[in-house]
Amino acid sequence: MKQTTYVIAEHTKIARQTYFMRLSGDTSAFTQPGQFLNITLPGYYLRRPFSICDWRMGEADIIYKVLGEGTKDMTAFEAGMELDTLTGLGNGFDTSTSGESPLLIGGGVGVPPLLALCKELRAQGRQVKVALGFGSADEVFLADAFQALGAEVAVATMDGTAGIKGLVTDACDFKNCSQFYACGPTAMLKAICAVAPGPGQLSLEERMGCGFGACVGCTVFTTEGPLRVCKEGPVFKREVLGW
Amino acid sequence: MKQTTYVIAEHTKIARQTYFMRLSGDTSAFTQPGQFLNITLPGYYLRRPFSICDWRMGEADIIYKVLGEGTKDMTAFEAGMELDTLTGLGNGFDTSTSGESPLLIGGGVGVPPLLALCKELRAQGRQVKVALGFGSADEVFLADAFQALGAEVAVATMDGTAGIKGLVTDACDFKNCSQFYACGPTAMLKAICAVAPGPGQLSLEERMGCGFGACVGCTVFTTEGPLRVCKEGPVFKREVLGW
Amino acid sequence: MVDLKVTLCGIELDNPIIPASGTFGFGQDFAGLYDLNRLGSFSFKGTTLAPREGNPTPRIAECYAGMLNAVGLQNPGVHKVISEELPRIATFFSKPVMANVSGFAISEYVEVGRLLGAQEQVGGLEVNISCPNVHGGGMAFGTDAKAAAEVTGAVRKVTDKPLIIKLSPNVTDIVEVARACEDAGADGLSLINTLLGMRIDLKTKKPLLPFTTGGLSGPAVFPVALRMVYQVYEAVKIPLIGMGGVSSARDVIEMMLAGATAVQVGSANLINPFACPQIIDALPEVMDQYGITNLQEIIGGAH
Amino acid sequence: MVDLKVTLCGIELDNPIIPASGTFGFGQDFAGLYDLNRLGSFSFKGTTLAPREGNPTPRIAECYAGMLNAVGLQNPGVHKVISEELPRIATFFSKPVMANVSGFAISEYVEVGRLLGAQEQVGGLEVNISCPNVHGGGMAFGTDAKAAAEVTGAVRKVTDKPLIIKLSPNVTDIVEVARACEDAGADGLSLINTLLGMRIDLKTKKPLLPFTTGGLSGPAVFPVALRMVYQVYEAVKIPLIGMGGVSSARDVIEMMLAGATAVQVGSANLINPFACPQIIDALPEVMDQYGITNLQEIIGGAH
Ligand SMILES: Cc1cc2nc3c(=O)[nH]c(=O)nc-3n(C[C@H](O)[C@H](O)[C@H](O)COP(=O)(O)OP(=O)(O)OC[C@H]3O[C@@H](n4cnc5c(N)ncnc54)[C@H](O)[C@@H]3O)c2cc1C
Ligand SMILES: Cc1cc2nc3c(=O)[nH]c(=O)nc-3n(C[C@H](O)[C@H](O)[C@H](O)COP(=O)(O)OP(=O)(O)OC[C@H]3O[C@@H](n4cnc5c(N)ncnc54)[C@H](O)[C@@H]3O)c2cc1C
Ligand SMILES: Cc1cc2nc3c(=O)[nH]c(=O)nc-3n(C[C@H](O)[C@H](O)[C@H](O)COP(=O)(O)O)c2cc1C
Ligand SMILES: Cc1cc2nc3c(=O)[nH]c(=O)nc-3n(C[C@H](O)[C@H](O)[C@H](O)COP(=O)(O)O)c2cc1C
Ligand code: FES
Ligand code: FES
Repeated sequence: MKQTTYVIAEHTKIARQTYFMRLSGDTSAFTQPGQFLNITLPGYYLRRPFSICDWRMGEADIIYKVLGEGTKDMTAFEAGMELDTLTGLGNGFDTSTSGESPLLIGGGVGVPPLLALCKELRAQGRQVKVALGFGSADEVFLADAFQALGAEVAVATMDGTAGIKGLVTDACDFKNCSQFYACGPTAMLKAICAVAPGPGQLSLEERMGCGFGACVGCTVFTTEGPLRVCKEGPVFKREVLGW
Repeated sequence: MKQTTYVIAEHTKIARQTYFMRLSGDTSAFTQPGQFLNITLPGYYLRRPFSICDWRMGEADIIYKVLGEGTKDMTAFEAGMELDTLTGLGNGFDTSTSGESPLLIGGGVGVPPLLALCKELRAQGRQVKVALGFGSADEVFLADAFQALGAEVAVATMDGTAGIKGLVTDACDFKNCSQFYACGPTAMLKAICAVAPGPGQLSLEERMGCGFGACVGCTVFTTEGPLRVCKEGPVFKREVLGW
Repeated sequence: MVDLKVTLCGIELDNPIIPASGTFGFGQDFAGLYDLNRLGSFSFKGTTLAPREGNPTPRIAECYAGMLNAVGLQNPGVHKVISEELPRIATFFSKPVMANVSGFAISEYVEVGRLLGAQEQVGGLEVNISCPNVHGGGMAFGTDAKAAAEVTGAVRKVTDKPLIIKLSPNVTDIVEVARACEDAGADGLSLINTLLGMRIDLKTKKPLLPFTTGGLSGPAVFPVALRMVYQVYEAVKIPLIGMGGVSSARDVIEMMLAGATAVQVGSANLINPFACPQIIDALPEVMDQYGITNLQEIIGGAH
Repeated sequence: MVDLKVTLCGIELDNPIIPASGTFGFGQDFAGLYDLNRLGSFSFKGTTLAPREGNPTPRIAECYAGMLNAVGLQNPGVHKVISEELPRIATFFSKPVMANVSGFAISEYVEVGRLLGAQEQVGGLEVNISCPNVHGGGMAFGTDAKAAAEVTGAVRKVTDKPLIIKLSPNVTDIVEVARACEDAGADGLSLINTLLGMRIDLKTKKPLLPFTTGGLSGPAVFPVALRMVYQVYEAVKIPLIGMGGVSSARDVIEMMLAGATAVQVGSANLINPFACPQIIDALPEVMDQYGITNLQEIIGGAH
């Protein structure tokens, strides 16, 4: 973990209520896709956690959706603004166990961290399938980016305005799936575990006090006892969760 | 009183720990020299009151000294920044009773409001004398500006590095003084009243909750009962104060 | 179309927003800024029998997300309030006003309550047994259930107007005090008054306020206020006026979900004189966002 | 040269800064960030006899200038603390550590206190009778002077280590509880624990935290904490550890002027992991600014 001052390099709307932000600064604390950063927003006491969507030396990308007051305020942030950030938080996805043909499953704001994961798996020569779930066509983002990485992408929307009509589980093809990687709301993750056959890794969300392990605010109860989403997670193997 | 968003048009250091700030925006609520404005500083709950040093249509000037945390933060404000401000607060000085040869007495950050007062009195054709007190030569400001308005200026510094060595009272020439106008720390105002012969007006400072009369936080006990520095003041006749 | 109306102790309010006592004077400093009839009502400055000059200055200290005050119930006294302030209020406010009744002895609360309760303009009495800034009275009544009940019972005897007791948060168990007031005949409860706090001036190294402590108000106290409203709502049947740090339409809705029938806005008026009309303007949109069409219906909804 | 040393219950601390229990785990998450030996000491997570999983989530809610927590004393239990955490602490911290003793019954406080007090690494026991986030215990002891004295007296019998009782601010009269603890044999007092608060989730319209309320901490509570430290300082002779919202070197000095011998920093660690070393680094300059050369000498200076 590192404390870094990022400068907003780019900030654009990419879908309904959804924004892409490119941050300039030290990214050396990031080692795995699925890790997150924690940003201080002016006027709010607690930081706001966001997964890194992708990163390279000196630049980290996040994609966020307007959910409450803090993310609403963020939409007005302009390029050049400085953000006090804790970086390199959490464990991230383990790609060493992916097998030949992993399936990546993302719902809504659970989609961003899968991009860097997809990139890494493709670099390792894996056959990657991606299933993305959104509410409606105007909320869809990143589908092209996964395609450009050579992944096979299936999209589901609740109202059927893009891709399959239904839940992301309806877009999941578990055939030949060597390992699944999922990120999204807890209900979605549980629904996936109810139908998914093999091994999998799930990235969880929880309200956080600190984001680096100090407050035990973000506990998840697992087969190995209480673990911290921000420290032992956010990514857990399904058998650890017992889901 | 008006709520106005000012934009910082100019911000420069003019003496030790002392800054000049020119604000662009609606100044129509100002009617008298000696009135003040009350600025919201990001991160602080209460506003910060400052006298207007001078104003014209669309522009108001203030001069402030670093006293605590808020004014320290202000020094980093850049041109272009917006400030939520309450304007046209307080009664201001009454020039109608000045007589032919008024004396203006200012100490430290009590000096700024006397500039607009001097301008107005000069425009009315008065013979204006000005006595200014500072700690040291590097803290002196505005002396030239008063001179440029045609006033007779005497400066006193505590350490004698500029003008007379001593208190501002040592620089006061009450001969022929038709009315004195004073602004500065309470101890200075009381010292002036102890030696000043004639009629006078004193501008007071008090910690404020609102600045527009709502909280009775800024009461001064007078011969006419408790009065609000922010509403019935900040300028009071010496006989009202009973000093 | 959303409905902002609420009924408080039998009085229908156009909306639940009421400026809190001590942050709105007698309305005169706001009357020139906006039409005060847009408010649900307002609660005027705590009024005692004799005029009071209040405490020495400084009376105000800044805090993180809030402020301390030690005004000490400066007010012109009940007779001048009746002869001068109420007629002036009538020139800009045509709704029933809330009279904030303060005092140092039960007999004083009774006399002030009797006099103000008899005024036609007064819609209800808000009896302040929780002022932390006066010696030998005020908060002492609000931190003891028995004393609180005594004040309530005594003022009850002299007025038929809605009798609302304003509670102190500086207690181990606010529910006990609330129940005692209800049992003694209160028609409603206002909560919370300020939390006892202090600041030290690093320059003088002494307490900043002349009598050491002051009352903490502003957003800092909101979670404590909300908790107390929630707890008291479960314990009494009479309506509650919630306050403490309310600064936005969202805060208002949280307070009402916790159990408040009406909501007072205090310190927010001081840092933003347009806080109340801005909150009233913002309510319909925020209600819409959370699927609320009728404010009266959400009272206590979080239970 | 300024002197940051203070003596707390006979232990000399290099500086008065102590991370507060529950915001620093057992030190392990900070040990990689800076040399923990720069701290005066640290107080580890509230420890009970048996391991505890704590409350369901969400356990955290944001507030204006602060936060609510409802962690519910999640900890590995005293035996694992002794067998695993203390040896690990020894690898990165060579000073005496403060053991935060929690429990649900007097017998539990006694047993945990006895076990932890017997550890060489433990410089003092901080007995937490003020946790608002557990049922049937914790705060119940801290809101009643008699119960507080009983816990104090019972733990006193089983340890010779400095015995510091951590008080709850959720009381009408903290001085009464403080005196009772002193009389029962406490060597020092820690104050304050969190203020009972709550938030409501506007989306679900229900309390945000699973058991409705949580503990408020952060800058919002600073004026209340300062007031309580000031009041207790006038009433007892034993040293005080002041805490509640401390986030800067200036806050530390205010706390010490009010009467604190040492100062704990809690929530500030959570939003800024480097808060404590930054405060320690800033102290000399701020002391200089206010003409302070020796911290020990300013304790209680505001009285
Ligand atoms: C590990 C992790 C990774 C995340 N990655 C992303 C991402 O890549 N893109 C994205 O859009 N969102 C992501 N989120 C969710 C994001 O943190 C919340 O949407 C955001 O904090 C909401 O802030 P707000 O001020 O708008 O909401 P408010 O409701 O006003 O916030 C109030 C408080 O609740 C917390 N909070 C509210 N909702 C959530 C939530 N769902 N999860 C955690 N804390 C919450 C806030 O952090 C804040 O402390 C992630 C969350 C976690 C824990
Ligand atoms: C009517 C009026 C006119 C003023 N005009 C000027 C001016 O033209 N130039 C100038 O430099 N200063 C002026 N002052 C003083 C100025 O308001 C304070 O220096 C400033 O508020 C200090 O803020 P701070 O955050 O730096 O101090 P802090 O001590 O950190 O502030 C803490 C709180 O105390 C209040 N406070 C602290 N000192 C004073 C003080 N002396 N008077 C009133 N409130 C105080 C602050 O407003 C704030 O609420 C004026 C004050 C008043 C009342
Ligand atoms: C400057 C000031 C003066 C106050 N005077 C009174 C008063 O006279 N009577 C009273 O019942 N409450 C008084 N209060 C308390 C408020 O009415 C209110 O209960 C408290 O401030 C909490 O609300 P807030 O956080 O919205 O300010 C006063 C508060 C402030 C800030
Ligand atoms: C997440 C969290 C967990 C806490 N856990 C404990 C605990 O286990 N034992 C204890 O005595 N106090 C606990 N506290 C209280 C703090 O030690 C401290 O008394 C309080 O937070 C006030 O200080 P602050 O405002 O600096 O945070 C906890 C506080 C927080 C925020
Ligand atoms: S958020 Fe503090 S431990 Fe995870
Ligand atoms: S500052 Fe509020 S009345 Fe003057």
